[in-house]
Amino acid sequence: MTANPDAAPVPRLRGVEDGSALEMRSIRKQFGATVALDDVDFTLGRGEIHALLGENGAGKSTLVKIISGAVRPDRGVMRLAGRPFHPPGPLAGRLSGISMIYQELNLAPHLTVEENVVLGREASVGGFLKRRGVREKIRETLAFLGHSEIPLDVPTGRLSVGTRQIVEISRAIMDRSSILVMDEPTSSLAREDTERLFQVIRKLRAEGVSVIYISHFLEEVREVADVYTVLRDGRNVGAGRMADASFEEIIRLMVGSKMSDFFPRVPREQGDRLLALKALKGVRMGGAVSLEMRRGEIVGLAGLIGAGRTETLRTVFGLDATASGGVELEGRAAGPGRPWRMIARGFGLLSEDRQGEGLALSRSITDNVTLSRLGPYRRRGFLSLKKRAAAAAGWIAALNIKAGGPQLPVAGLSGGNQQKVALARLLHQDADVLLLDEPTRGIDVMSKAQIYDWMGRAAAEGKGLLFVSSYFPELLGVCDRIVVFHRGRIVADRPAAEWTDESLMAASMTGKA
Amino acid sequence: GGPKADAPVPAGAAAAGTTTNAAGAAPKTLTIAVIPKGTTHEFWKSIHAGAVQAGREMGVDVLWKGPQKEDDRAQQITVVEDVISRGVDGIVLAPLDDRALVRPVQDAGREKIPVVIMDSGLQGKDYLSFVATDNYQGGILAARRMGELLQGKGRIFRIRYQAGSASTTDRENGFLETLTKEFPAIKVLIQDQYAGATTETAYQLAENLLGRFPDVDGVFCPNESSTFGTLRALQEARLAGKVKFVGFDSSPKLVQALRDGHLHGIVLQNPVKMGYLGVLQIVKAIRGEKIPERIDTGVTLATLENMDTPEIKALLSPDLSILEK
Amino acid sequence: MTLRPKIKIQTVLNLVAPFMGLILVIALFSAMPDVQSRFLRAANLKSVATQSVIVALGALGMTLVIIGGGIDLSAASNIALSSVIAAYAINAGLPPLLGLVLGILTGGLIGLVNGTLITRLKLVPFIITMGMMGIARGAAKWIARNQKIDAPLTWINELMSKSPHPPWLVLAPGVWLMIVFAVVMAVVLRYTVFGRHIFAIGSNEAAARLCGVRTVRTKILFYTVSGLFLGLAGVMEFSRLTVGDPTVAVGLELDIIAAVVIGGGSLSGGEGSIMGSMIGVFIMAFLRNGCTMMGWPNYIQEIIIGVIIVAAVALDQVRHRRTA
Amino acid sequence: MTLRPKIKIQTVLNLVAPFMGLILVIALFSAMPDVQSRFLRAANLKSVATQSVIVALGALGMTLVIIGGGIDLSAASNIALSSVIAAYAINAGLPPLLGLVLGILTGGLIGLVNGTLITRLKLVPFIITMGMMGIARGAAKWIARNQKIDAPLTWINELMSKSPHPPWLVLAPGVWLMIVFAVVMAVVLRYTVFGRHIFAIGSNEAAARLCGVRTVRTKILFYTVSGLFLGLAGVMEFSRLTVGDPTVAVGLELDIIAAVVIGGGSLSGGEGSIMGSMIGVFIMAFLRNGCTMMGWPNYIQEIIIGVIIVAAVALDQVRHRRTA
Ligand SMILES: Nc1ncnc2c1ncn2[C@@H]1O[C@H](COP(=O)(O)OP(=O)(O)OP(=O)(O)O)[C@@H](O)[C@H]1O
Ligand SMILES: Nc1ncnc2c1ncn2[C@@H]1O[C@H](COP(=O)(O)OP(=O)(O)OP(=O)(O)O)[C@@H](O)[C@H]1O
Ligand SMILES: [Mg+2]
Ligand SMILES: [Mg+2]
Repeated sequence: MTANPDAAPVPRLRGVEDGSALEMRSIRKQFGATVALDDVDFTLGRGEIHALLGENGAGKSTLVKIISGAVRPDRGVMRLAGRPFHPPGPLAGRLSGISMIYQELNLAPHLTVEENVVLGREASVGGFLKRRGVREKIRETLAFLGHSEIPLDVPTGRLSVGTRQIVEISRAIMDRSSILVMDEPTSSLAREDTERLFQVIRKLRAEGVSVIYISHFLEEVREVADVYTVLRDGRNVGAGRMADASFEEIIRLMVGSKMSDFFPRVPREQGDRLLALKALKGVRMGGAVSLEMRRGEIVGLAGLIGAGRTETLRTVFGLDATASGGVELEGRAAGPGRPWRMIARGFGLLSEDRQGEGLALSRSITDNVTLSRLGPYRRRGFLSLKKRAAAAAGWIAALNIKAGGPQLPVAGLSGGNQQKVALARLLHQDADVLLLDEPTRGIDVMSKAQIYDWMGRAAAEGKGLLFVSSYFPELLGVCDRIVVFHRGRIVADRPAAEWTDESLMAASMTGKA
Repeated sequence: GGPKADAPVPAGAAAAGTTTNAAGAAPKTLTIAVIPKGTTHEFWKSIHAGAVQAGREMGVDVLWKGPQKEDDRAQQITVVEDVISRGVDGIVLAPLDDRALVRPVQDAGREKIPVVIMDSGLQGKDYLSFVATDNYQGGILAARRMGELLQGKGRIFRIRYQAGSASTTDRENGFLETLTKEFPAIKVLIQDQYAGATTETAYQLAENLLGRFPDVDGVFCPNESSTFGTLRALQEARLAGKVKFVGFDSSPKLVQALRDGHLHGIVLQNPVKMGYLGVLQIVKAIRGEKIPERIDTGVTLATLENMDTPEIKALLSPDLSILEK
Repeated sequence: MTLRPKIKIQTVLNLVAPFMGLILVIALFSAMPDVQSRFLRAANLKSVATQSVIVALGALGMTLVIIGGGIDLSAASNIALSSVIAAYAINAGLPPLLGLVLGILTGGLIGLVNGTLITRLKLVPFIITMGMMGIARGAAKWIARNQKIDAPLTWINELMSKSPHPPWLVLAPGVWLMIVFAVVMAVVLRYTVFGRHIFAIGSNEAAARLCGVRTVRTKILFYTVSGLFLGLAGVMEFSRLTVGDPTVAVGLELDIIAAVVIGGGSLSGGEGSIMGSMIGVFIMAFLRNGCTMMGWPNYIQEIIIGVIIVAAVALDQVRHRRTA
Repeated sequence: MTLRPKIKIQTVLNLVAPFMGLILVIALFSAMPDVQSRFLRAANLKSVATQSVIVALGALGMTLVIIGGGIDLSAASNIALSSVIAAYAINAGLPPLLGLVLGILTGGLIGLVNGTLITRLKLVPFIITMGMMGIARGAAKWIARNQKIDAPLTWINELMSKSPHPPWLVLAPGVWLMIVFAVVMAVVLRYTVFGRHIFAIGSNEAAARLCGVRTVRTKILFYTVSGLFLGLAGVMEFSRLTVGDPTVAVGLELDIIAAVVIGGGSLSGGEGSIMGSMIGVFIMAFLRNGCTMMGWPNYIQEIIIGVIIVAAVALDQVRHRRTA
């Protein structure tokens, strides 16, 4: 309520004795034939941090969207601070003191950072915008999150995915609501930023704010949450105090079975040099990058938000123009060129921005999975739709994608399942050099293990993988070598075994190896 | 209008003023703007030819400029305003509306630019002369021809051109009123369907009407595009020649149809003469001569029988070669 | 238990739904006492089919463009220019076949220029094709010297004749062309890489590029193909009128776009079908035909067509929302 | 070192750039020997200003709609209907002021219906407004009985007079109205919550909704405001023509849209400005005016305007890409 203290009174919880902040009873929600939520009960205590856990497609996002008013349940009752609560839309939710960070980025790209942060809550006098004081508050909030460098007057469309996520977090915490819902807020944040976010959350808890926190990073969840609720296939299958539960128990609740090895290791050998970046510098990159990769090698790219990892991959793949330098494949100059040419040369890219440029959301899963390699289904110029659908069905099974069928549009899938479709597309493409930008973003624990397994097997087949991730444990667990980016340059390059979580963090932040 | 606009510029005064100016300055050739209702119909091409012809003979420049969209009143006002801004010596205007163009013509008067009206009328008296066909008379000719062809009985369509077009509305009215008065036994099946601005829309209209009344005896159309569109529909339906067909205005295809017996009468105006006289009148006025207030350029009926007489031939296929240079 | 019958009705509905609008329109006029007897007669159906050819050919191309996320406002001007070029060529003494080919190529050239400018200047198609709308129309008037071009009658003018030359054709050759090309384009859209790429580009161009679709080439290609169809439509217009008329088809681009959108094409790209667009074309054609046969005044016709456009798309939307 | 001067030139360029197209057009005609002396005379500038009023008022509303991610194809029909209603009312003996108000309200009503249908039926604006285009035009012809309405002359007809009544006004009252409303709307867009929300909706409607922007209400509101401006434009059209003409302004919607887009409005929403749109309006008006004064044939004019539309937007694009 920084922006406008008078316009929208927020029900303060302090008056309500011993009531829960929010109660949901017998919530049901169906999308077409898919039952997303089935008879779910959920209770959020006052001033608690409540983790909402579950596999991809378990119904977590749907549940919190019902709380915020973005989705209306088919059945069930809700009580907010003891009073019946049925928000007809997101505005009602926000006015009742619920603010939310949605899983998919939720900014107006043409509006500036400032305009986005206050969007929907603009302070005004007689309809005219009041800007005095607002900018200071935003700056304070950004500084609090450790990102005072983010300019307020730049349209958010020009920011990187990570920066955009920080902007969204600022928006949510500036609301000072009684309930704060965060749907995977850290999926593209680095460790450092996650830590700061936790500080903020704890501070809000101390002020009596209740927090719902959705994440697939279980360590994070353990660190910050007081209690948890696990959803499986749209049902509430368990809840408890975080302190009393072990990883194994939670995972068992989530998937209904025990988890095997988290970082499966496929035995592999390194071959000849596959890829070399020769002082490559893109038009938007901060510095030139030189890097080598062998066949059978997984090279991790670590760094903070804006370190330039995404831009390096995009420049290699020809999505961004090259300013100087070049790319060599097996010792021969191979680009940069336009993406279709790079694909023909055996490159493949997975984008960190799945909704923006990773997927054709209105098209079917089949269309998306097979888009970058239609050759196998073509006979005398015509496609065999049957074979294509069969192949897509195969990938749905292989990656355990939760979907009604290969013919359904991707837009209807849960965030994690969409990510899996994007990944399936790249795997189906069967590239030699895989450029993976945050490939496990929003993917649940079990599926992550499976994806690491896929990556390992691809390397064992003699492919090379450049693996960008802001989640250091997975870099440490999967990679053979890790390079650290700092302000657009590589500042360290060592075998994975020589890195630890702490040393990666230190190198990313200071730029000194 | 403004305080002084109510007093029409007397023909003599305006003309005298301009002549003095022209005489006072260095001998400069006059520029006369000729503003048609549109630029793409054959009819306006003929007016253009007549105007250029007069321009040549009188030694004046002719600025030919119509509204960019055919038959758009607002754009024609803009064109008049713009040629006034340019500072022409006289304007010959075929107003798209008898009322909407009054004010721009008054504006011209205020700038001491004389105006002659052609083709369709204009309210008020802010112009020197009106050179036009009697459109109603044209409708009467067409009705009499139709009555004669059908020997006073039968069922016909009256196809209309476009809503709000004054000259064609006069023709349509002349036709219908004469027909009902003089040939009461002829039944008009369709009388309020508009063909629209292009040949294609007229074609579709006629095709659809013939789909419902394939046994119609006669059709009347009030201008070239509707006549040609209807002709195509009749030809396609193999009804050309069987259905008595009277149209308006000429074009090579219509002349051919007349010869083939697909068209049984064309009411002809004399657009070349209209353009010629328009420019002639205004130049005369500028030079201080007295000009008549109303000039009728006449209507004629062309049929298979008379189409090869020299007078009709000149009207049917006007000589436009002057525009080529 | 209660769900069973519902699902069955749903299935039937889904099969019939795309034709719903068309069936409604036809049923409406077939029930009108005034025209009942004549509306569904072979002669009238032939008329409607022939009248639809030009819009249909335009809609075939426009379907590609709209699915690909574009739009073409120059469609009608393109038709006019192509018909003038065909007439001009034949009038200049060239063999009719060459006139036909030149007309089609003119259309293709305009499409090519549209596509090239859109992809190279990175401008929105709305603006480029709006500019081209004026340019092509102006060029048509220029070439025709503001007049109709009276070309001699040739076999080209038989293409749109309702009483075709070998009588066993039954329908005008132009109608057959339309049917054949509709089938061809439906197959191209569904069963070729080119077709799938058009859908991908329309749905998310950035994603398509990332997946190796040659977006520039594909876009230029589909604008060109669309142009070729418009060129053919122009030749058909010439065939029908027997003259090359530079003022023909003004405003027809909106009819063509409406047909595609009524048929389920989405102006934000990624959706549409040839079948749908053809249904859209026939809905409009039957509406016009029926209204004229009824002798309703033109303004009523305008209002009814406006209402039907909205209603048809609303119906389609409801259906989609149900199945989604 | 080498960067310094470049940056300065850049700054100057950025200041001038929005006016570039306009300056170019004016410079072009001011250099033409035939009209040189007269092109920039007060009388001609007054003419151009008066001629621009109708398109400008339409463009004010259209700017809101386009920034909000919509489009309004019914704009021209709306103008025609409003002008007919105003003429009808005055002809029926109502006081002129009431006629004026009724005309404006008619426009607002059409906008309201557009907005309501678009938000309630969740249909694309292109289709709804395309349907409305036919409906409003048909209604105008119906009410006017397919004729123009000759209303008695009143002070309303003085609103667009180039020699205004108190001579110290210098410009026609309609021109002053246009200027005042342009300033008002520029302020509304920049400095009010309503304006901010229009940008947000056009940029990302889903995000705006989730942030608590009342998208439905805002959209209905801006379509209505746009409609009111079109209604006013209709009254101005009546004032200029002195008759209520149902066939007026056919195709004018494209001119209005072109003006907004030339002025930097993006048809995918989220971008545009009143200043830009006004510049767009004047570019088109000066072009038409200049071409007519030069006596160039219409087809040349059509071609030139087509080229300029593309060029102006391309220029703007290049500028944007440089600053981005
Ligand atoms: N589309 C864009 N336009 C302009 N600047 C951009 C764009 N994308 C990224 N940047 C900027 O480029 C810099 C490097 O960003 P990049 O995305 O490559 O970093 P990263 O290491 O991948 O981090 P992350 O993606 O997690 O934010 C950042 O300062 C970012 O703001
Ligand atoms: N708009 C929609 N249309 C159709 N189906 C939907 C829609 N939104 C969600 N679903 C379905 O509802 C189910 C639950 O989705 P939800 O997004 O809540 O999962 P989630 O738990 O958030 O998963 P993730 O971890 O992948 O984000 C999924 O099967 C999904 O396909
Ligand atoms: Mg989710
Ligand atoms: Mg990144």
